[in-house]
Order: sequence, then structure tokens, then C-alpha cells
Amino acid sequence: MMLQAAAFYILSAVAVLSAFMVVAAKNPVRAVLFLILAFFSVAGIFVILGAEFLAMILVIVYVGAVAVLFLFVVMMLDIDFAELKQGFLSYLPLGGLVALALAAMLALVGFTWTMSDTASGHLQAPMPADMTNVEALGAVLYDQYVLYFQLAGLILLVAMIGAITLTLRHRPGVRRQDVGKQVGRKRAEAVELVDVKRGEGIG
Amino acid sequence: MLGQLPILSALVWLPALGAVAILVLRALMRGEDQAALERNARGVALFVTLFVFALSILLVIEFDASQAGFQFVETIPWLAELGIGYRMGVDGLSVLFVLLTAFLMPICILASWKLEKRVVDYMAAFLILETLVIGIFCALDLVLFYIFFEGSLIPMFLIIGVWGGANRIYAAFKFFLYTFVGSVLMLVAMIWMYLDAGTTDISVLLTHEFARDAQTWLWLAFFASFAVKMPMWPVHTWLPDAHVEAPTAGSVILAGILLKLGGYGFLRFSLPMFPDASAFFAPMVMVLSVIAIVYTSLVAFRQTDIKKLIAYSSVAHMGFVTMGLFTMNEVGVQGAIFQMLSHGVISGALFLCVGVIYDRFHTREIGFYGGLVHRMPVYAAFFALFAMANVGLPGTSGFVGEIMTMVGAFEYDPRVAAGAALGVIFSAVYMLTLYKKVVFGELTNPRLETATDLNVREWINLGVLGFIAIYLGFFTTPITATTAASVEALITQYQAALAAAPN
Amino acid sequence: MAYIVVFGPLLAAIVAGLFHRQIGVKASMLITTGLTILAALGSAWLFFDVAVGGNARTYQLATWMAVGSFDVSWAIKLDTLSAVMLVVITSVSSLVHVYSWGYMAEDPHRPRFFAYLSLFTFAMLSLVTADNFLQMFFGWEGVGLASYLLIGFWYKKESANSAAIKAFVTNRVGDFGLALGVMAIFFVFGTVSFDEVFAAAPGQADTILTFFGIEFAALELIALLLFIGAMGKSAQFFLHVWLPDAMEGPTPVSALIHAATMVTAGVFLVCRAYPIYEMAELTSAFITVIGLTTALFAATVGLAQNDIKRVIAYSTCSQLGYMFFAAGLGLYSAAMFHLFTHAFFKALLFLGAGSVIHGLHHEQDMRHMGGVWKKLPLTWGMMLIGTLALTGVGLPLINLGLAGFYSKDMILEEAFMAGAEGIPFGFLAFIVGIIAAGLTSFYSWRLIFFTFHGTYRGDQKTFDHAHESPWVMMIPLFLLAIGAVFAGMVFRSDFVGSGALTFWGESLPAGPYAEGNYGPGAEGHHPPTWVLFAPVGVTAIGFVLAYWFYVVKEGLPARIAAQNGPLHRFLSNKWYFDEIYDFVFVRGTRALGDLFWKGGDQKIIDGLGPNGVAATVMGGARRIAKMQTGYLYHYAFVMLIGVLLLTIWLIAGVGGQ
Amino acid sequence: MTASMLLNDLGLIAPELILAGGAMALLMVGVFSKVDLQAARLVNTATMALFALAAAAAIWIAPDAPQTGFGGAFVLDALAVYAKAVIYVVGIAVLMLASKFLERERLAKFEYPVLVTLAVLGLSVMVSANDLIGLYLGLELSSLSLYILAAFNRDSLRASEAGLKYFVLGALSSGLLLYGSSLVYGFAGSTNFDAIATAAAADANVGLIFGLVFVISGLAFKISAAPFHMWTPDVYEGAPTPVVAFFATAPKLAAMALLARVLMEPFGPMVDEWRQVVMVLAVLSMGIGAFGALMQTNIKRLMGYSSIGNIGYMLVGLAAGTQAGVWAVLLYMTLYVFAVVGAFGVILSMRRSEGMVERIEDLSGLAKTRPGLGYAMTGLLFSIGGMPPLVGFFGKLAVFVAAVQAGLVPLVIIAALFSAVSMAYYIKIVRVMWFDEPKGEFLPAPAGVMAVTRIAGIATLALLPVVGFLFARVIQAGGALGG
Amino acid sequence: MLEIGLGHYLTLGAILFTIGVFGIFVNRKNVIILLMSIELILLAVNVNLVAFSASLGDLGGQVFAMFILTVAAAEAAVGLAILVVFFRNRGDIAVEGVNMMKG
Repeated sequence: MMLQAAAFYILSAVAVLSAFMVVAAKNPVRAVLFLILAFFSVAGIFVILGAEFLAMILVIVYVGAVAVLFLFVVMMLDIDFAELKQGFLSYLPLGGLVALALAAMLALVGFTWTMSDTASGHLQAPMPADMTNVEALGAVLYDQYVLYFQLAGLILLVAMIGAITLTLRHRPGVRRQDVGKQVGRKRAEAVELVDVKRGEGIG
Repeated sequence: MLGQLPILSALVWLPALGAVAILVLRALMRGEDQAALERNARGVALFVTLFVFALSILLVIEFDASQAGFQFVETIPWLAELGIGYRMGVDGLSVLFVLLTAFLMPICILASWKLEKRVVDYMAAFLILETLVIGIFCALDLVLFYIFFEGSLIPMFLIIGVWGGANRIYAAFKFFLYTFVGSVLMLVAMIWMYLDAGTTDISVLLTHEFARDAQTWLWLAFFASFAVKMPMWPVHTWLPDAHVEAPTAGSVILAGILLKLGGYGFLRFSLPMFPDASAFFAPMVMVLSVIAIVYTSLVAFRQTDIKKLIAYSSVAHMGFVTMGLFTMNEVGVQGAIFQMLSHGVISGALFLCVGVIYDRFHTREIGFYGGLVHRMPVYAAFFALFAMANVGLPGTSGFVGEIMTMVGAFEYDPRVAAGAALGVIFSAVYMLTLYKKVVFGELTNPRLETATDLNVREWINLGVLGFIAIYLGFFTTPITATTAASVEALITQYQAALAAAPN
Repeated sequence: MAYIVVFGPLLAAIVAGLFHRQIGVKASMLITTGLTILAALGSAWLFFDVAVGGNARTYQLATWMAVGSFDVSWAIKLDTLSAVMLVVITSVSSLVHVYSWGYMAEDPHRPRFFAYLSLFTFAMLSLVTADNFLQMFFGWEGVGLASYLLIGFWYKKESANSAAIKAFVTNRVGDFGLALGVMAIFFVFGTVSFDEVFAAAPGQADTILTFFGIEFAALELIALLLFIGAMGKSAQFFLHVWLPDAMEGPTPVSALIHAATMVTAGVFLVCRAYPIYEMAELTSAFITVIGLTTALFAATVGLAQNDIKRVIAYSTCSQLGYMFFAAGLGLYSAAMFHLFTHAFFKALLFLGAGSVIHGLHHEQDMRHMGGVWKKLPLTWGMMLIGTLALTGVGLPLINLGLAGFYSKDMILEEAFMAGAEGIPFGFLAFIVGIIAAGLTSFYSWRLIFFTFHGTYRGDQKTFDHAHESPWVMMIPLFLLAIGAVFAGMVFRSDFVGSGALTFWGESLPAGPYAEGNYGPGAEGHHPPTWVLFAPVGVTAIGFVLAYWFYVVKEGLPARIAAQNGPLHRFLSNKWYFDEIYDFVFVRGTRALGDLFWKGGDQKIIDGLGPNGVAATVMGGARRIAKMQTGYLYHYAFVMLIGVLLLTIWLIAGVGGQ
Repeated sequence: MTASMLLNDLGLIAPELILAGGAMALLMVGVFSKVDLQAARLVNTATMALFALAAAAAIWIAPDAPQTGFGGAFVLDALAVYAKAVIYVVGIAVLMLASKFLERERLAKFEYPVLVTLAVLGLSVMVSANDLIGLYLGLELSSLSLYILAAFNRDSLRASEAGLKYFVLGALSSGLLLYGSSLVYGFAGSTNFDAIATAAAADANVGLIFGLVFVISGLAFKISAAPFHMWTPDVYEGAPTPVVAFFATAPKLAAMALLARVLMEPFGPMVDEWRQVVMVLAVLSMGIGAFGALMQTNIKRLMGYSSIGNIGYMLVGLAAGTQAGVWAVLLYMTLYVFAVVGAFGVILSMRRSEGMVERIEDLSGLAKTRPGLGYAMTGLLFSIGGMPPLVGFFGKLAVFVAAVQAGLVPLVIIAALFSAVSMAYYIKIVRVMWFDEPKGEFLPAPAGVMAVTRIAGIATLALLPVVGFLFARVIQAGGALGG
Repeated sequence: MLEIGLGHYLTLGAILFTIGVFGIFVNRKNVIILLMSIELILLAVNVNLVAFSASLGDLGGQVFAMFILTVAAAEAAVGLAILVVFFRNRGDIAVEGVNMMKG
């Protein structure tokens, strides 16, 4: 119990602090790194909660893919960081107020949480006792949630199409290698024999 | 014989068909001779409106004046799910307005014969307007009524805005938005009525008893719409602007027909459906009417623009209508109806008169004119006739409406009649002053030297209107007999409802 | 016959008015004049048939308005009262028609003029033959219209136009009362038909009518309202202002409308509605007061006028005052009698004045006349007869005199007797009447002397070209002169004398004389002899004074006028009525109109209403557009605040319940 | 899950299957075709056929009684069928509007129709969602496609700004929606709508109300109801016009249908709570829509505000919380959507020799120079404004009837007054088209645009006699909810 | 306090959510930070879902969270793509610069 509590508090503190640093960091690169830290902490909390698979995914997909993508973009976009440092504080009071109010309310909700009496009556996928988390997830994912699974696939497809459509450029100045073209070239296309008359040159 | 034929639908939709025909014609004749197209458009419009007029005469002939109920009723299921139907019918209260509309339309077309700007659109707009206005008077379904009622704003908006004078955009917007605001409140009330009574059938609603406290709100909502439409003081200020800027025929329709919608609305809805509220608010209406009569007459007196003056005078004359309606005695109500019809003829004619000189000199400034009688004696005579009719001289239809409403009002409260009678004095002041300044006097403005008297078209228009104005001044029974049965029924019902009320 | 009499002039007016271009000037004039003369002959016949023969009847023509009990028809009601009016109207009208051939000979718009005259005649006829109040109102306003048209006939003249409008509008003020009276009648009696109303009048004596919070006896109120109409039409005090100005119209018009017919319509109205007035004592007293005030007031103003027609106009006004106070005292027959005689001599005077004006090339100002009697001897003669008739010259006791003598003296006598009987204001009426008679004599003779005698004061060229009017103008003068001389003599007994009872029949009370309240048959009820002589006496004094001032001491009045004393100024400015009215009504109306228009409509209604709302809406629109800053974080901010507020609201407020 | 069950479930998602399969197939076609333009044209045409096919399928499989599949995650009822059919038809119209425009703007890529298809697929899932997860996935599928489409003109700063704004705010709104969903899940123990309904009916606590507000907020963003509307004007202005035409129509309808379902089904028992929220949203939307549009000079931006306002009116109907309200909203939405498609057709016809124009004043004298277009636009605008006798009026009428029936008279009066304000800017455009003098003429529009415009324009009046048919359909569809 | 219950997790979620929200409207420097803030919000949602899932003994929450992760990844990809496009057009990604369209 103690261990669990300690782990929770530590991980939570790290998560909250790093989340705050994501917002507050002046350098976006550091912000991304803090984001990664936050993800890691939350992954830890997931483990506490018994959602091992999600914790894995969070680390692998999020840290491994998404956060790195962020980092990549941050690096790629050649941003003048000096210019971006001003103007942080002007909305701080109001923003802070709103944030505090929101946090207070939501926390209040959290601590006064009660579930519906009917909730236990219609759980969608009760956790089976005899399966690991991964196993259990797999079992419902490909059965009950197959439609959503496919939809998620489509969403990823959209993301792919989108990323390509928006960012792929065939720059006119760049010459690409086209092996088929190289191989398929005929002599007549490459060489032309010209009789040059004296004194006229090729015109 | 006509009972079986959908004569009302024919009346309503023929003009719309004409409009479609004109528009299709334009599409077909694209790139061809535009002059020929415009000739055709004019011709079609005139033919259709004349035909509709003939049909409306037939309607009135076939109309059984001894019956109080609706006649020529047509019912076609339309939005059956909601109990909304395509229901048409006329009774004594509406049939003459149909006739008036159908009568004024060909005159408007004729009055616009020389128009050169966008003739096709113009003719189409008038035909559509005719459809909508006749529809208003024939509709026996709340929703249908509202559709026609509101819809009539669109063509009128375009007519004022496209073919109007210098400040036409302001006027068109004011006209549109003012009347629109009034009507949306009416829509809410109509919905409430529909839900309360479970139907939108006006003939059923007429027998439905609305709760007393509900009546008050419903009445006010309808009042918001009709008072603006009338227009009653103090929501009248759109009218002078709209009138001034509208083209001649637009003014004729506006004054001749559209202003009557408010009065018709009172007759059709407010009085029979909300009798308690009507009785409750009648004093207010009376006060507003008297203010309208006196106040706007005084304002009219100070105008320097001919059309504005006549527009204000229209407001004053509509004051007689509201006054007569809310007396809820037979003389008053009959007088109000008569006044509406007569004002339709007279004010229409007056605007035509203004149009005649506006066509020639392109100004409506009173100061510009003077001494027209030297060059345009026939015009002067007609103008005098209509001015006198407007003043309410006995022997013209204007008098009949005024005296009857005042007699009715005297019965209601002598003070109201006295106030109205005061307005009669002022009407003489402004009308005669106008006439003097425009027609009499030396012809000092050299630009007027070239003035030519009425041409045949104008002569026919004014002649016909003049004949009617005088004829109705001497013989009122053609109108009063047609409306009598319905008015009697209306008043009987009204009194019965009041008698049944707890206090 | 009645149809011809009434509709002949209408037909003539329509034909001449609408088709004069087709049929020509001459034909238009012929038709109008011919039909009017025909109407005159017809009404003479009707007069004998109805009045003398006692053959009263009513023709129902058509329904005018029929709405429930509000049932009004077109009719021709013939009784003695209307028959008398018919005769007066048609005869004067036809004479004026004839006269106008000469007077208007040079005017290019003669057909129009004749059409108006005929139209007027028709309107007047329909007024007097009405069998209900509404038709009478029709005629009433109709004559107003015709008079408007005729006064403004010379439409080029600004003053003529203004005068026409003034006439119409002032009349409308009266009609305001009349219309309300008609409404009140319908309200009280449920009908507007004369016969039914008069029959029911005694029964309504106790009816109370609340008007502006005041309780009136219904009949008093009705009588008062009707009388307001009469005041307007008959140019009584307060509403007299239009009549002098109406002299802007051609002189024949003045003769027809402003002497003989239209202005007498008010008297006719009061007489016609006598059953109501008999029940309305207060109003009758009021009428008396107004009548005698007018009589005196107009006579005083007449003293100081220089326009020849205006003098006669004020005289008319004054004479109408006589008629009214007679009617107010209940002496309806006497009033009618004076109306009848007055028509002749006043028309004569006007036409005579017209002849002078015609002869002097449209000079109307007496200060530019003088000594022209030699140039215009016939006119002078006729005017003299008119003046004698107006001033009521005659010999009391033997009862011989000109028309005015009989009628005016009868009024004064009867007024005296009425006073003796205790009818309110009877004595006052008598006294004022006597004074006014003296003033009448003075200004009438002043007119004669000023115009025809003494030295000529105008443009010599005009004097040289001065000429007597053509015969076509003179003949009507002769005919009227005959009437002015003999009308009183011939009809005295029928109108107010012993024959009055049978003469008037149902239509009017025959008067105290005929009813035997005094006179030869009534012992002890004689007016004192001095009463009989008083009018003639003051008339003589007036003559002498006028002679002194304008013949013997010629030029003295001009000097007096030049000194411009306050009294003279007061009189020549007509008691400043025009100025006061101008200030109060004309400017007041204008100011009020401007206030309502610019202040009420534009500032308040439009300013707060459509324009104000539009401005507010546009302001709101601008603000909302400004809220859309384009900054992402603002957008997010709005969203989040929105969620937050919605949540708080729902938890804490409405949703929590 | 047995095979027969799966087969049955697959039958329910036949239109979606068609779309998904078609989209992928067409993607392949596009990828492997040599000539870009031809590929784009081909895919475009094929997509239209695909939509037609899907629409036919949707109508074909329409069940008599609501059916659920995939363990209650997917529902097919009259509402879903109706919404899908309309969405597919709108999809066709929008593609018709788009093709030539994209070619002229050098944007003709085969990805465009594919993305539209996937977006439509997402919308299709949304209207059939019976589960918070399905709701979210459908929403995201369509949203992601729309984000991309908004920025589709990637060389345009405005388009990319529009895309960026839309994306950031959209992601934020998704976050709100998800947070709300998590609370709801936590309360009800299930993401299934039926289970939530049972839980909400039994008892409600603060957490559920929080969840409700957050979920509504997330959906309100999609329908651009104030105060979640802020993206709308900017995106309408910046995104390529055919994309906006799509934005303004099908997604709105789907989100509205979804919102109606969410409010009526899972949160049906909490009608008193959410009615407050919806009313606030309605009033704000109507106000912002009415006032915001008045000062606009860009017609697309104005259409954005107009859509905010119109959503407000629909929310008035939804606030009624009755079946009548639902079908009124559907009716309104349907009529609105078709009018808007037509209006965008007109906007897409605004091409001069120097290129596309989109200022309102560019429409000057349209009724004179191009009467057909002018008349159509006039009818469409008045129809969007709900002005009788144009058919759009019935939407407003139905919505008001529903609200009055529910006793929301003050709300209806407010709505009526706002409608007067908003009428001001519609007639402002009418004024420009009719009263002002022409300032140059437009080039002839492509046939597809012409056809859409004319049909939509004529329909505003021609539907009048037969609008009863539409009534019957929406009543049937609305009947699916809140039995 | 030592007993870690649902409330603790929900509070953590609330705080993370709030920080994400805070980040969005306090940040005017860099659009990428906005995207990261959104990731934080999603993270908060996931914490909630997993906590509920554990508390309820129901896998649905975890499945939901998994889909959210998936979609969030896709979203990030699309978002960054759009950002790149915007950057190419404009040359910077300061939030304050993103206001060509307003009013």
C-alpha cells in the first residue's frame, strides 16, 4: 500500500511538474523533452493501475513516435527562439484564474466521485480474472471493438494521406533518379549525328 | 357553377405563372432583340393582370353576399402531418380586397409602360406581388397566410430598391426590416395559436376560444405586425420613406393594397379571434388612431416632397380605418372597410398623379412646380378630383369612409370622433396647399413650359380611378352590401364573446 | 320638375366642365345659363306649387349609404322652406350667369367659370332639398368646394389661391362641428333623416350626452355642433375671416355665393333644424349672442374698409348676424324673410359693384374712385336702390319701403318683443341691431359717396375710359333692383305676416306676428312706436353723417385715416382677427407640424426607433466583429471560458434545481 | 461473435463498407495512375458514383425498426438512414462544385475526393454512433480529413492558417469531448449510449453533469455553436471554397444529428439540465450569427456567421427536447444544407478574368448581368434566412413550433427578433445584387456549378408544394429518438 | 491520504487537463507548444479513463484510452503537417502571427 502510494505521489508530482514545464519552457526542444518525461510518469501510473499494455503503448507509441515527431518538427522548423520569448505573462493572471477555477472544480468532482448504481450492471467488457491485461484487451479489441479497430486504421490512413498531401513536394529543381528511364534509354535518344558545315557551327 | 372550379387558386397563381413565363421568355430570348423582349414582357404582364381582373370580377359576381361564411373554399392536403393545409376561401371581408388588388394591378402595369430599366424583372416582380397579395386575402390557413403575408415583402423590397429614387436603399431596408420585425412576432403568436387550437385552419380558429390572458399576448403580437403594416402611429415612419422612394406603381400598390393588409389582418384575426383583448386594447387603438390622424396630418402639412405629403396623408387615413375597426359597431367596421377600399383607389390615383409629373420632370419637390394648370389642364382637373377625394369631400368615396368611421367612433366615444374630425380639417389644409403650390399660380419655372398634358394611358388610368372614386361616393351599396353579412356575423360573434366574458 | 331644377345645373356643370373643348365656349355658356334659367323657372313653379299651393313632398332618389340603421338616401325634399331657398338660389344664380356673360367676357376660361357656377348651384340645391342631415352635409361641403373653386378661379393670383384655401378651411372648421353634430344626431336618434329626427326631438329633451367629460343635454350639444357648422358657412364671428378675403373671386361669384346663397346656408340650417333649436334654449341664446356680435362687429369693420367689395362683404356678414340673432330668438320666419330680401339687394349691390369695377377696369379700391356717377349713371342708380334697400329705408306706420325695410325692421321689432317676453338677449339684440343699422347706413352711404361722388382720385386714363357696363350686365341689375324694391312688400305677409301660417306649413313656425302674439290682432302687445321708428331714425343719422364726412367735408376721412388713430387702425385691420389667427392657427399649425415632423418623427420615433435600433445593432455588430481577433489563443480562451461558465451555471444555478 | 452475427453486422454498415472500400480502391487508382489531372478527374467521378451507391445502399438497408450491431456500438435507425442519405447526396453536390475549381486553382489531386470520402465515412459513423468511442472515432475520422482539406491549398497562407486554426481548436474541442466522455464513462460504467441512459435516468451527480457539459461543448464546436464558434468565420474565409461548401453542410448535419442523438438518447433523462445549456448556446449563436455577419465584406466569412446563426435556430428546436424538436432540426438542417450548397455554387461562380473574387460587393448587379444566378442567389439567401415563401421558412417554422410546444416562448421570441437582425444582412447581399450597378461581369461558371446552383435555387420555391414529402421523412427520422 | 483512490487519479487528471488548457491560452510563442498542450489534455483524459477502468473493473476504458492514443498519434501527424505547411508559407509559427483573418 505504502509503496503504491509513494509511487503514485512521486510519479504524479513528476508528471504535473513536467507538464507544467512543457507549457512554461522557453525552448521548445526542452518542452518536448518535458513532455516525454510526463509521458513516462503517466506510463508509470498506468502500471500502478494495472494497465500494463497501455503503459507500454504510451512509451512506445507516444514517446517513440509522437514525441520524436514533435522533436523532429521543432528541429526542422528553423525557428528564431529569441523572438518567441516575449509575451508570456500578459495573459497569466486571467489564464491562471481560469485554470485554477477549472482545476478546483474538476478536482472537487474527482474527490466527490460516485458511480451510478447501475454502473456495475452493464459493464461493457468486465475484466476477466484469468487473463493478462494484454490478453484481455486483445480479446475484446478484435471481437467487440472490431469496428472501431478498423476505424482507427482508417484514421491512421487519413493521417498518412494528409501528411503526404500536405507536405510532399516534387521540387522542380531536384533531379531524381529514374532507373527504368536510365535503362530504357535508346541510342537514338541519346546521340545525334550532325554534319557540320564549315564555318557555320551548329545552329 | 364556379363553385367547383378553383377560381381562387387561379386568381392567385395565374400572375405567378405569368411571371415565370416572362422569366422563361427572357432565358429563351437571350441575345435576341431586347426591345422585343421588353414589349413581350409588358404585354404578358398586362394581359395576365387584365385576365386576373376579369376573373376577379367574375368572382365578385358569383359571390353570394348574403352568406357570412367562406365561399369558393378550396382545400388541398399539403402538410398533413402538421394539420397545415392549402386552404383558400373568401368571405365578405376579403372578396373586395381581391377585387381591389386585381383592379389596381393592370393600372400599375399601364402606369409603368414607359419604364426602361430592367423591364422584365419589373413586370415579374409585380406579377409575383400580385400572386402574394391576392394570396393573403384568399388564404384560410395561418401558415399559408403568413407565407403570402411575409412573402409580399420580397418583391416590394426589390421594387423599391431597384426602381426607386435616390435614397431608395435606406427606404427599402427600412420598409423591409420594420415590417419584418412586426411580423416575426406575429409568427410566434400564430404558432402558439396553432398549438392551442391544434389546427391552422382559419375557419376553425375563428370559432376557437382562446383563454383570456393568452388573448392579450396574442393580440399584441398580431398588433405588432398589423400596426406596422397599417401603419399606425408611432410605427409609421417607414411609410413616407418607402413611398417617396418607390416608383410610381410601387407607391400605388403600397398605398393601395399593402397598407390594407394591416386592416384586413385586424378584421380577420385580432377582432374575431381575440375579442376580449380587442375590447381591452380598443381605447389604446383609438388614441393611437386619433394621434395618427391629427399628428400625421400636421406633419403632412409641412412636407416639401409631394409623395411624402401623400404618404403622411395615407397614415392619417389609415387612422380612420383603425378607428373604425375597433369601434366594433356595424357602421364603424363597414366604414373602415369602405375607407380601405376607397383609400386604395384614391391614394393610388394620387400617386399616379405624382407619377405623371415625376415622369416628366423627375422631381417631387413641391417648390419646383407651380402653375401646371396652364399647360396641363386635364391633369389639373384629375388632380383636383383626387385631392378633393382625399380631403373627404362628400360625393367622393373618401367621404363615405370617413363619415362612417366617425359615426361609428362617435358611438364608441365622441371624443374620438371629434379628434378624427379635427384631422379632416387639417387634411383640407395640406391637400389644398399642395394643390395650390403645384397646380395653381403663375408658371414661373421655365422647365415646366414644355409640360404636356396627359397621354391616353394616363387618361385611362386616372379616368377609371376617378370614376370609381366618384361613383362610390354616391352609391355605396355595391360595397356595403357585399360586406354586410360578414361584418354582421363578425360583430355578433364579437359581442357574444364579450358578453360571455366573466367581467 | 324637381329633377330638372336640381340636376339641370349639375348636367350643365358636367357638360361645360368636361366637354367645353368639344362644344366650344359659347355652347358651354349657353348650356349652363340656359339650364340655370330653366331651373329658375322650374323653381318658381315649384314655389307656387309647394309654398303657395301647400304641396310639400319628398322624392326618394337612391340609397347613398345603408349600413345597419345608418341608412341615408339621396332625396329631394320639397317644402316651403326649401322652395323659398330654391327660388332664391336659382333666380340669383341665373341672373349671375347672365351677368357673367358680360363681366367675364374677356376671360379665356369662361366655360370653366360657368361650369363652376352651375356646380355651385347644384350643390346649393342639393343642400336645400336634402331630406336628411348627411345629404345636407353633402351639399354643404359641395358649396364649399364650389366656392373654393370660384374664389380661386383666377388661380394665377397668389392671393386668390390663399383666399380660396382660407375659405375652404374655415368652412371645414365649421363643418367639423356640423359633422360631429350629424354624428351626435345619429347617435341619439339612430337616424339622420329630418322627419324622423324632428319628430323624435321632443322625446329626447332629457337625454344626456357626455362629451370630453362634460355632460351635455343631448339636444343642446347637437344644436351647438350644428351651429358651429352654420357659423363657418355663414361667416359668423370667429369664423368670419374667410368672407372678406373671398372677394378675391370674380364679382359675380361674390354676388352669388357671398351674398345670396352660400352664406345663408347657415341660416337655412338653423331654420331647417328649428325643432331641435326650439328645444335648445342655451344654444339659442348663444346663437343670439354670436349673431348680434357679428352684426355689430362686421358693421364696425365695414366703416373702415376701402375695397368696395369688402365693404359689401362686411355688410353681408353683418346682415347675417341679424338673421342669426333672429333665429336665436326663435324668429325663424323673420330670419328667412330677411334672408330672402337680403339675397336680392345684396346681390344687386355686389353686381353693381362689379359693374363699377368692370367700368373702371378692375379697380376695386374706393380711394381711387369718386365722382364717377356721371360715367356710370345706371350703375349708380342701381347701387342707390341697393343701398336704400339694405339700409331699410321706408316709412314705418304705413309700411311702405324697400325690401330691407320690411325684413330688418321686422327682426328688430320682433327682437324687441322677444326681449319684452323675457327671451334672453332680446333687448340687447334690439339695441345692437339698432346701432348696427346706424352703422350700416353710414358705411353704405359712405360707399356710395366715396365711389360715385366727390372728385375722382384715381388714374386719369382709367377715368377717361370708364364706361357703363353692357346690357347683359345691366339687365340682371334691373331685375334684382325690382326684387330689392318689391320683394319685401309683396312677400311680407306670406313670410312673417298673416299668411305665414299657411305659407310655411309644417316647415317653419310662422313667427309671433303671424301667430298673433302681437300686431294688429293682439291687444296690448304692440311694440312701442319709437321702436318702429328707431331703425329708420338711425339710418337717417347714418346717412347724414356719411354725407357730412364724404361729401361736405370731402377729404376729412382721408386725413383721419392718415393720422392712423388707434380706433381706425383697429377697425381697418378688422379687429386684428387675421393677425391673431395667423399667429395662433397658421403659425401654430406650422410650428406644430414641424415639431411633430422633425422632432417627433425624425428625432424621437426614427431616432429611437428604426435608426436608433439600427445604430445600436451596428454598434453591436462592430463589437462582435472586434471580438473575432483572429488570435488562436483568444478563440481557445472563449471556448474554455464558455465551458467553464456553462458548467458553473449549470451546477450552481438553474440546472441545480 | 459468430460469423453470422458478423455478417449481420456487416449488413448494417453496408454504406460505410462501400465508402471505405471505395476510398481505398480509389486511393490506389490515384497513386498508380500516371497523369495527375486525369487521375483526379477519374477519382472525382468515381467518388460521386460511390456516394450515389452508398446513398442507395443506405436507403436499401433502411430497417423498419432500429437495429444495433457490433455489440450495441452501432445503430441503424431512421435518423441514421435519413442523415446518411442526405450526407451522401450533399457529398455528390459538393464534389460537383469542387472539380473545376480545383483544376483551375491547380489543386486537382486525387487525394481530394478520397479525403472527402473518408470524411463522409466519418460522418456516416457519427450519425450511427451508439457509443462514446464510436462517436469519438467517427468525429475524428471526419475531423482529420477536414483539417487536411482546410489546408488543402497548401501554398496559400490563408488556407494553411485556416487549417491550423481549425486543427488546434478542433483538437482542443476533442480534448473537451474526451474529458467529458471519460467522466460519463466513469459514472455510467460504460460508453454505450443505452447504458448511459439507464444510469442517467437512475440518478445523476455533478460528475455526470460535468461530463454532459463537456460533451456538448465538444459537439458544439463541430456545429459551430457559440461560444465554440470562433473558428468558423476564419476557416470559412481561408479554406478553399469547395471545402467550405463541404464544411458548411454535411459535417454540420452529421454533428447535429449526433448531438440530437446524444442529448435525446443517453442524456434524455437529463433534459432539464441540458436544455439550459442548449438554450444558452442557441441564444449566443443566434446573437453572434446575426450581429457578427452585419459588418462582413467577404461573402464566405458572412456565410460562416450565417451558419452560426442558423445553428442557433436549430438549437432552439433542439432545446425543446422533444421528437418534434428533433425532426424540426432535421428539417431545418436539410433545407439549410441544400440552400447553402446552392449559395456556395454561386460563390464558386464568382470568377472574373483576373481570378476568383469573394467580396460581397463583387456581386454588384448580379441580377442584371446574370439573372439566373441572381435570382437563384436571392432565393437561396432568403431561404437560408427562413423568409417565406421560400422553403427555408418551414425549417424555422418547425423549430419554432417545437420550441413553443415545449413552453420555450421567450426563447422563440428572442429567436424571432434575432432573425430580423440577421435578415438585415441577407437583404444587404440582395441589395448588392439587385440595387447596385454592375462592376464587371463574371465568367461563365462550370456546368457542374451551374447545375447545382440552379437546382438548389429553383428548389427553394419549387419544393414548396411538395415539402410535405420532406416533412414525412424527417418526422420518421426524428421519431427514432427519445421514444 | 495514503489510501490512493479514484479521487487521486481524477485529481491528477484534472491537474494535467488544466495545465493543458492553461498552456493553450497562455502560450503566444509557438504553435508547437499548443499541440503539446493538447497532448497533455489527452493524457489527462487517458489517466481518467484508465483510473475509471481500474475502479470499475472494466476494460472498456482501457480500450477507449488505446483508441485515443492511436487517434492522438494520427492527430499529431496531421497537426504537424499543417504546421509545416503554415511555416513554409509564413516563415514562422508564432501564435500571434496567425491572424490574417479576423473580424
